[in-house]
Amino acid sequence: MPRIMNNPDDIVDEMLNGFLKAHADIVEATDNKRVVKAKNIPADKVGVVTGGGSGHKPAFIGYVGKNLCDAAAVGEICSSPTAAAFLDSFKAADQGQGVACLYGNYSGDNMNVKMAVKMAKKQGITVKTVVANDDVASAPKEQCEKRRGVAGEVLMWKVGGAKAAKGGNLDEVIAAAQKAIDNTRSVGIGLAPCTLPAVGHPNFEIKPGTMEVGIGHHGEPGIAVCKLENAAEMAKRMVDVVVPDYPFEAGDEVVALVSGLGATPVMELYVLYDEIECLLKEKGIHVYRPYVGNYFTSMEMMGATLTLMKLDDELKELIDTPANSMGLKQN
Amino acid sequence: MPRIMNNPDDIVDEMLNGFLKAHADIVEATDNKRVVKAKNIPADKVGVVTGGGSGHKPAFIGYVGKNLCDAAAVGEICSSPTAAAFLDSFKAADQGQGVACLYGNYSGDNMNVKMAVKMAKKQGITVKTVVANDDVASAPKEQCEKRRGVAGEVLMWKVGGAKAAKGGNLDEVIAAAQKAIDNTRSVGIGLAPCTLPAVGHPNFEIKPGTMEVGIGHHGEPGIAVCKLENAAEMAKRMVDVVVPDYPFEAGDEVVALVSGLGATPVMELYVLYDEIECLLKEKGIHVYRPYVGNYFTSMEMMGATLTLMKLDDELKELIDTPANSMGLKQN
Amino acid sequence: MNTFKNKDGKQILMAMVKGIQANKEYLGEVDGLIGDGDHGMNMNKGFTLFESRFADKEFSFTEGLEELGTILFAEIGGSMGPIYGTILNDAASAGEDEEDIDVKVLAEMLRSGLAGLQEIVQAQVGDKTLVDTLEPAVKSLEESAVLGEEFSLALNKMKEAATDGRDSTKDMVAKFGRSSRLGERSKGVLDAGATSCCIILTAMADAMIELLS
Amino acid sequence: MNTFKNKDGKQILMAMVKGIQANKEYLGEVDGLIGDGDHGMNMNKGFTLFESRFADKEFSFTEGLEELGTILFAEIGGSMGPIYGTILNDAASAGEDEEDIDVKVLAEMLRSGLAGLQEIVQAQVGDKTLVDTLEPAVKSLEESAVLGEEFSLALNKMKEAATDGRDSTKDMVAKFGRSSRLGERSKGVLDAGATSCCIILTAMADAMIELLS
Ligand SMILES: Nc1ncnc2c1ncn2[C@@H]1O[C@H](COP(=O)(O)OP(=O)(O)O)[C@@H](O)[C@H]1O
Ligand SMILES: Nc1ncnc2c1ncn2[C@@H]1O[C@H](COP(=O)(O)OP(=O)(O)O)[C@@H](O)[C@H]1O
Ligand SMILES: [Mg+2]
Ligand SMILES: [Mg+2]
Ligand SMILES: [Mg+2]
Ligand SMILES: [Mg+2]
Repeated sequence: MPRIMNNPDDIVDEMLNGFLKAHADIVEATDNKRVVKAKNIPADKVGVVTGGGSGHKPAFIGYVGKNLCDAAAVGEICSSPTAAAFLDSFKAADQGQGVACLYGNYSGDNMNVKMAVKMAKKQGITVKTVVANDDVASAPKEQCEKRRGVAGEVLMWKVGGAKAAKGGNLDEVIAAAQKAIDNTRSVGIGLAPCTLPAVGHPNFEIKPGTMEVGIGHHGEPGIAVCKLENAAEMAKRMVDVVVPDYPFEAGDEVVALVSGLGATPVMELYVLYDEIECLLKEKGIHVYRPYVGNYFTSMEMMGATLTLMKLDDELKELIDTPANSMGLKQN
Repeated sequence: MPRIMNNPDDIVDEMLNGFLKAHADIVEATDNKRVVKAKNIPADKVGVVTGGGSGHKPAFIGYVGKNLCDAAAVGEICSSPTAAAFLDSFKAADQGQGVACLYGNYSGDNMNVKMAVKMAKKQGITVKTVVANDDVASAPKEQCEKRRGVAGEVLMWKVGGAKAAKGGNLDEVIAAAQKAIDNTRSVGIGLAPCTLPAVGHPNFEIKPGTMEVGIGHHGEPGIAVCKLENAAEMAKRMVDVVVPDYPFEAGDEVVALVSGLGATPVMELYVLYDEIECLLKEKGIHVYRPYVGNYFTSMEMMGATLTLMKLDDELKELIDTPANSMGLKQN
Repeated sequence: MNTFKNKDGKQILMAMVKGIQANKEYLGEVDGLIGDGDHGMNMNKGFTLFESRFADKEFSFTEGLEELGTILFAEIGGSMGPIYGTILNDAASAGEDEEDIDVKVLAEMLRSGLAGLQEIVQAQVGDKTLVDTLEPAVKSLEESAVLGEEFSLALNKMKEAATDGRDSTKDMVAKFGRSSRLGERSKGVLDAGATSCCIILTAMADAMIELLS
Repeated sequence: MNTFKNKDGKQILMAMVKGIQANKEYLGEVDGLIGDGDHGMNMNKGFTLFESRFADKEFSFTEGLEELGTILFAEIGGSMGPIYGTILNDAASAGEDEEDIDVKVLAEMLRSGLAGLQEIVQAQVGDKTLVDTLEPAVKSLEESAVLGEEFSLALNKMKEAATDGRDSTKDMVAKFGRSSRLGERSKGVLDAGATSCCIILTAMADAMIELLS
């Protein structure tokens, strides 16, 4: 893997330097160098925080911005931020109305957030959490509390961020974000692995000519390894995992988010989306708003994820709210 | 190269289907399926058109939108659109005030645009052209009319599109776009090649442990093959090609655009930008506005390009104008 | 015989199509060395489109050239659309009124195609493009016409001239197109367009020789 | 001897650091099989940070554990920060008032670390985590304390218990952490955390044995 980097141990800090310089109109540094906050957070709103390991651009810091997250805690590559970073993110985001911490279901994040919430409480900051678990392939439905959070987190942040921006109180923000993730299902297909910069070789294998259905954002294996299929077949496979699980039904209006995993050319995401939209239409499911692009990646993994979120009037309004961050700009 | 596609011969048409569905708020189809136009083009403005081969997302159709290009002609992968597609793009963009065709210096594009301009003239549409030639590594300065257009095209579209949106007449739009590209210099470093979907194997080689300095957007070789360097060294190499060529000098205000070539993780672009910004600062060159991201790619090539544009008051105003397209959203 | 009927020309076109189809991979490889590797694909796409639209139709030699040229021009784009589109269309125009095609007519047709090309590109002999194949081929036909040589002999000579022309590109430095940015690095390999042009002219000549016998 | 001075404990910590550093690649490989391959890197980063900050300083065994735990906790994050951070900090707290460390004190310290861990994670023996190494190791020390065994013998027994515990994870199905999503696919390889825990305990025991002799 030829990379643009210096010492791999410094890649997160150096990336943050560049990110802060490149997006100084949207974000700013804090005293904790592993915490990024939004510029000009409106007073008196509920703070919205996220955080996670690095290497998933635009996630997580790319969703800090107007009407989205107010702060994010930054971890090492594919590794949870420290409890201290979460705590400092809470402090950076808190405007006296409490903080909604919206993050993904990984054991490191769970532990660090839990500790940070405890510490925050001691310091008088109320933090409530929503844990994204949209990845259908990561556990059976009966154990959905075990499921990983993947690209559906983007929709959770969009909804939670918009609710806070519109003046929702902490419980309302938490309820909206929880509804968003409860209404959301995702699945990923991996075509080629990624490499941790400091390790230097891929930590898992996808044999040429095969694909990994249900892959996680760190290469966690999924539900099946099968021969590499064409776009139409992949689309069908993804729709067949996601649609019956929720289940999405004829007449439903949904957000459809197709995200690349990193190195797959964006051209191919459009080919995939075209197939997916046709399959959904056949089922009577209407895409109210599509998002297609690199929304949640895993360095140079190849492949894509499909995420569907069932909409109601509240979610529509929140999804339609303008937003401005590096990863999501919407008028 | 594991891809998400069906028949490789259909990839451009299928990509267009998905693109049009995903961005129906910004773009729409035309009678020529290889022509994409902006929605709601304001009446009475100069039309702005571009076009080029496919596989460079967001270029070219990703820069069709508000205050940017009004229409784009779409070619096969890495191959110029037909003269007919350029002609139909002119027709789609023309509001009776003439059309500025802003494209890149490739022999196919030159021939097809020239023919289309001739045909347009017969049909009463005045088209003037600006040909981007920002790629320093593609020819010596004395032969700069031979240089390729690369990521600097994005800044040419931004400036030309803004000038047209602000009511500039055809000559003013052409002059602004020409100034933009005259003030712009780029260089690319390639770390890994790309593969034409219908060919199935990379059409050039970058030996592991080496990098190609001055690589073109189709893998055209550059000025040197050298051992893979770290981010600081790459940044220095890029700055040392671009800065003296224009030359950019102490006190200059510039746009700095760092674009990934496709598969390089965005994280690494920030690491690179951090180094570049420091080098420019040392030279007294001030980055007035940075753009860092995948702005002009070559499928799954790895590596990055650096583009600098020297600003004056007019260019500042045009670069600061809001824009809304798939590839560039700016408030 | 020293002429063939223009209206019998379908098989010539079909032979040209087969020539390109059979060399799709090879042309891609040649272009890959100093270009972007898509020449075989581009050419094959256009020629195969022509085949699929016209295999079941009747058409003359000049009508076929015209239709093929128009498809390349209007549906393929790239460099090949304008280049081969112009050559084929202009060659067709120059011969469309002829009932019989002989050496002289063919020489005039191809000269006309080359002249049309040179209106849109600046490449001359020596610049490592398909002009290096086409120009000597046309010249050879013109000489045969002046000398009053047998059509088949003229065609064989033209094939040789085209082949020599193609081979001459090997040691040239590219001056136009994608590979021109390579400078000296472009030496040592054939030019892709010169190679496809030689394939087309050879297939055309062989089919004509068959028609003549 | 059956005790060592808490204040002489620096070399134990340094031996633990060396143990992790020497196994950085190996731990990465083990984690790569059913996890994400970063365990060696994560552990190495924390332990090496500790080394670079404290190599030139004087500190006791319990102070060292405390500082190492705090670095993991506050600067490494991931799962290892809270997990090893808690184990080490809680073990240190349980022993910080002792001047001399004997089997009983060490057993209490590690029991305290394990108890702290179990407040934040639900993993039990059999769930394919580092608990499978730590729990039998602690139990072995506790038994030795009851039996009044020699400290060195107790440490050697503890090493064996830890090693057996680590090896027991091979045939388990992971219930927690990243690899738990693999279900049956997680069988057949060691757990990364169980492996690093065994390395740490072994290095610690060996350094103590040296100190005791
Ligand atoms: N400006 C030009 N003048 C003459 N011939 C050209 C020119 N540009 C390209 N060619 C010819 O086209 C060939 C390449 O064709 P092709 O690979 O299909 O197009 P592209 O270069 O756009 O990928 C070259 O080998 C050369 O013979
Ligand atoms: N919830 C948990 N309970 C107990 N141990 C865990 C848990 N999650 C992870 N572990 C331990 O952590 C190890 C993996 O550590 P590491 O690779 O550093 O972190 P990550 O899984 O975040 O990449 C596993 O092998 C396991 O022993
Ligand atoms: Mg990890
Ligand atoms: Mg090409
Ligand atoms: Mg080519
Ligand atoms: Mg791990």
